[in-house]
Amino acid sequence: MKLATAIIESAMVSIVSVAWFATAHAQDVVKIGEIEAQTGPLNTYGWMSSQGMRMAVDEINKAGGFQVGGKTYKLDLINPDTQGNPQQALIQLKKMLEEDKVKYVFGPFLTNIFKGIEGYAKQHNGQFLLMGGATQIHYELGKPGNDYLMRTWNWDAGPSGFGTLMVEDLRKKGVKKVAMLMQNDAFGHVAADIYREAFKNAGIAFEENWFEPGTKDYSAVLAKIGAGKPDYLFPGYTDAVLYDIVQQATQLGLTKFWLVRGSLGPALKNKDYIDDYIAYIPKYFEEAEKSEPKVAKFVAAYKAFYKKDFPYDQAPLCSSSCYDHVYMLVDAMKRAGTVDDVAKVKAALEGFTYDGLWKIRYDNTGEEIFNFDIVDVQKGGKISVTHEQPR
Amino acid sequence: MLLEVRHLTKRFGGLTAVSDLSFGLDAGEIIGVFGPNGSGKTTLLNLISGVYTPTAGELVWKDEALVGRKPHEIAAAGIVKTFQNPQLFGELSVFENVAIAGHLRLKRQAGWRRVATLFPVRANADDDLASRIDHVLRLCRLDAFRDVPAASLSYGGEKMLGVALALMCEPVLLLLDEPGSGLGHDELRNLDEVLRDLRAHGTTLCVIDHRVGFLGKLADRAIVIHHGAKIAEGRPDDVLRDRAVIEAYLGRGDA
Amino acid sequence: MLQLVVGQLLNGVIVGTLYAIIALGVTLTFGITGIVNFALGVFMMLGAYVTWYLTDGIGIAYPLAVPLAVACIALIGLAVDQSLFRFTRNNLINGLIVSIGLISVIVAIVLMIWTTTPQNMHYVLPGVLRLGGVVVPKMKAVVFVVLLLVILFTYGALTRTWAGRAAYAYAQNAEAAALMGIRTGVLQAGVAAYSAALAGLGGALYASLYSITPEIGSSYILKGVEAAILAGIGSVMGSFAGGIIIGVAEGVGSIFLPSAYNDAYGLVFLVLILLLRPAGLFAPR
Amino acid sequence: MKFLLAIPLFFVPLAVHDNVVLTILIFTYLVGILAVSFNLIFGFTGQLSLFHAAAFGLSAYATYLSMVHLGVSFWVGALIGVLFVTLISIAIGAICFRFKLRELYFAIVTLAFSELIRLVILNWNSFTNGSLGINFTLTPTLWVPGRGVIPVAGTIMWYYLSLAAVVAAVFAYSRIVHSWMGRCFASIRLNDALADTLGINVFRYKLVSFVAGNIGAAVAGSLYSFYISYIDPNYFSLDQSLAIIAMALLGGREFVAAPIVGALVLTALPHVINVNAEARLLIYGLILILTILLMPRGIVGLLVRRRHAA
Repeated sequence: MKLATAIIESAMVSIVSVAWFATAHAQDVVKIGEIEAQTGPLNTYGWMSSQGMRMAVDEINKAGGFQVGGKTYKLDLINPDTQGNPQQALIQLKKMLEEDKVKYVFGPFLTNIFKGIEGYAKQHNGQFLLMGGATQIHYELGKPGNDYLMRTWNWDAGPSGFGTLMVEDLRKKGVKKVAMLMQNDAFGHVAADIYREAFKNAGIAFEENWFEPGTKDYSAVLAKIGAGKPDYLFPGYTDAVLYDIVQQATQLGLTKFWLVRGSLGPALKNKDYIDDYIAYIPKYFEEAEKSEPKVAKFVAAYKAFYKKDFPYDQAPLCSSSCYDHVYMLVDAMKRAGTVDDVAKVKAALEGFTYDGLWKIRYDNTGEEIFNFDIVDVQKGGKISVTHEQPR
Repeated sequence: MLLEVRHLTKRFGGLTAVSDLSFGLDAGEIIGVFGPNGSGKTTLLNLISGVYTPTAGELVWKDEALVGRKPHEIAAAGIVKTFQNPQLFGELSVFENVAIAGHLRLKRQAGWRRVATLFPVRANADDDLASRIDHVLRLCRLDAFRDVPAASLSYGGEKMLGVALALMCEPVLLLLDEPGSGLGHDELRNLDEVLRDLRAHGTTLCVIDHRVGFLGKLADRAIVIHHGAKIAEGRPDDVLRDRAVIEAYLGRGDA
Repeated sequence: MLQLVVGQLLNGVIVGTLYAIIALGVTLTFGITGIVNFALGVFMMLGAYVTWYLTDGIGIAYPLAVPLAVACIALIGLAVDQSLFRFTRNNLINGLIVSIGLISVIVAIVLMIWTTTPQNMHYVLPGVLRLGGVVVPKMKAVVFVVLLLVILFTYGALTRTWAGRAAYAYAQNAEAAALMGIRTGVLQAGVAAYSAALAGLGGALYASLYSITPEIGSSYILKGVEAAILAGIGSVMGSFAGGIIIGVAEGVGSIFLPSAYNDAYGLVFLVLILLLRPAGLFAPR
Repeated sequence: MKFLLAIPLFFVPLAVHDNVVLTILIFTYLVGILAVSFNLIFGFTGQLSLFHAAAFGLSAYATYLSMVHLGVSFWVGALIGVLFVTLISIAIGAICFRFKLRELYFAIVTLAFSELIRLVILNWNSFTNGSLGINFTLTPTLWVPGRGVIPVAGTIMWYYLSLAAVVAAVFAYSRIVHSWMGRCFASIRLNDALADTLGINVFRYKLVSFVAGNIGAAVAGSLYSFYISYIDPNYFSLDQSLAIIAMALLGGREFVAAPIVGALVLTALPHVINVNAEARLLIYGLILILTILLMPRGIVGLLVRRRHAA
């Protein structure tokens, strides 16, 4: 019987939510969509992103909306859950573009989702903007017919790439050998391609190891790596695996880590066992909260909005800066003086540096460049932060 | 000689179910194999129909060796057996049960051409199937139950369906495993008639049963096995008077 | 090189016992209720979450939290068995589907409560043992010993106690056992609860070794089922050995072969065994 | 004639101009083929195969890769994909059935094989581009009366292509199921020992059913991958196989076309009900459980009285 009640409840929920949509359509709204996986094994990015977006949308609407061309607009966020499934994402995007007439879509972070919707999205080039973090987007930017595409994450490689800066930093430390232990998935391979190159240029020996997503016990492959005596271990790339890798690595005597995705959580939990843990952290919230009022305000707002503590160990994911993106988009609409001429809005987005939690700007290909931190955790938990502001 | 059983032996671990058994079957006759429970009758049928492979000895069917062939190959060769406690496709109707059993018939008729019947262009090769099935059902007095689920038949009905399934395979030699057991008086007479009909149609029958009476009337020739070995063979009446047989049934000292 | 292999043999055995505890549950439920309960994986996941919640959330000491979690999971297993699996007895396919449905229900509930953010329990027993050149984390050693004891206990209980013999008898021949006066319903419910408890224990111990996410159930149930079948479903010590075989295959395998194929080694084993000995490795010929 | 039921579907695009609805229908038809073909093995022959997702994915890869490396057209590529899957299925089916693997064992071994295939595809980076998957640059072409040979693009063309495919599949499978072959399948499902003594070659017809089912999956795979125009190893994931089982069950096991209903429900549900992801997952699970416990004959089974599969 409890099953039956559960069904009825969920049915009611659905009715309610449908009703909510209906009301939202009443006044002048700018609809922004989000295509992200909020459940499933690789949902962390998508889930955190939509958290930031919900907050921003809520704040802006509570503040009475925003003015463009003497008209007041509110935001209407449509963020279905792709569950990491291209088929659903494709249908959801069609719904957004054709039924809800959304012009500004954030996401996706997952490569397979982007690939799944790319063909359809291309057909609507010029009619909307797709602003996602997926690494594969980088390779599509600036190509003819891809004006709809923008990438919302620092790119690893290239002169202003944070990866290049971090590898350089390692070279200065006199590191000779780095062993990578990567998820055998889409981003894992992108990372391998990028950093294989980067380390070669820096003259640092680079060794690749792969594991199946979902692995929990790494001691076998770690033991194998340890036998090769690398200076640093380069593990990838989500906290779901980093905690296990770092713990098990330290047990086997691998105590130096260097990573380009993921959080400080693993380092802090194992602070007595590691020697060195260098991480690319788009923003080191623990410190920024004290030094930057904006950040303090954001953290407080998050706690109030979600009635729970701020997920510091997930901070890098917040820092996909989806919160800023919403404000930046609104700002760009104001500057462009239009809410529906996407070409103008895109030009506006690329035309200024938004100064929010981050200093965010887009390069002429439509790829984001924002300031970030390199955080170095030493044995015992002593933390030193280097602020980087790529040009 | 239709089927020749030569020195057939089957052991399960230590137990010898059939030991050095030899006899022959002629076309058109009804052979009764009987013996007390556990005397190896059912094992014998399973050996002939290929369910078991013999430990030793050989089976010659129309001058070809049977041993090593799979049950469905032996069935295709014309030897079909029924089960002691009836096996059927419970959730299908009686008609559909028999229809499935029509497989061999279709195979013989159409051969590989039956594949063509899958394509719309060709009419079904088994268009006379229905009439054939109804014929078999009538023969087995099941026509009244044509469309009821097989599972809902009476025990006697199920056994009859078992026979009907075997008949539909158009066997040359029909092996019946205790067809009479558990049947009421009318069902028994009914079965008796059916089997006589069959012989009239030229089917060779090998019936095993522990019911001497029933078999005695039916069989042309009787073979008695005890502990898997043949202890008597001949006309049923003579065999039934045989001392060894009486001992086998009633135990020593009573005669 | 040698110590690398020895180390991985050891580690494989330890990791294998975690598979084995699930395999044991699979074997027992299959023997008594005639279904393969894939939900045992999520029971393990629940066990891990509950333990983590009791220790880091409420602040109960780990040694105390484990039995609590196990009991809690056993109850859930019992409730589920009575409300769902009671209706799919001896129907492998239906039982399979129901357990799959149950998986997504439970995962959904866990997501609602704890989200997908990986949870990490504080270290119960940090540090490692060094046996020559071979390194074994202390906690892993403890986990191994506990699981080993539980498996041996189960084996003993099944062979020496009345309930155990009843279970065996039932697995051999249901009608006969029923005639012997074994109360089928109670037996099945009991075994369902016990298997859930085993999975819960697996989870409770897991929590002390690895990070906890809602997905962990699926990978462990697959390994568990593999192990159970590998050994010949129905055999207690067999499922233990099966788990260890897969664990070692993965551990040692990934030294010599690319670790990306880690999951394949167990499978290859499984297929070969099933083809060469369809009844399973330890089943009597 | 039950096929008349399909005719209205051909007029849907004239009545419905909603791209989203049509897209949902396209996916319904494409996975519908998958579910229908699976049900030949599962519902009609009684073998729970977990190889179906693998057959689906294999043919998707084979089709595209043969187009790229052999320079053939989509239709030839699809044919190659189907042939490739046929060969693999014969090999795997022969192994499983020769060794008389039943129920759970068959399920697990088929699962094992599809996992192994997934791992090979995943790690053979040079050929399959590994986990990054392949972005299709080629599209199928079709001869359309009056317009000549044109690439298949846009919702309408895909709608008719997928509808035609699913109708063809249903037609083919019902020919099989309602023939002597279907009777053999039923006999294996219900009592294969008896089937054996009635002269039915159990091994052969298990194999036929397995291969015929996987061929359907192969066709679905080629079309599906080209509609999404992207493939990656996730096509092989266990979840895929489980979703297929759910569709077959939900629709109904004893009718050829019934699984399509299940496909429709499970494809449309996430887009009809607008609850958060967790609740959706919950509902998905409840559907599986309730179907088994409350309507084991599936949705269609509720509507139509039992007809015997023979």
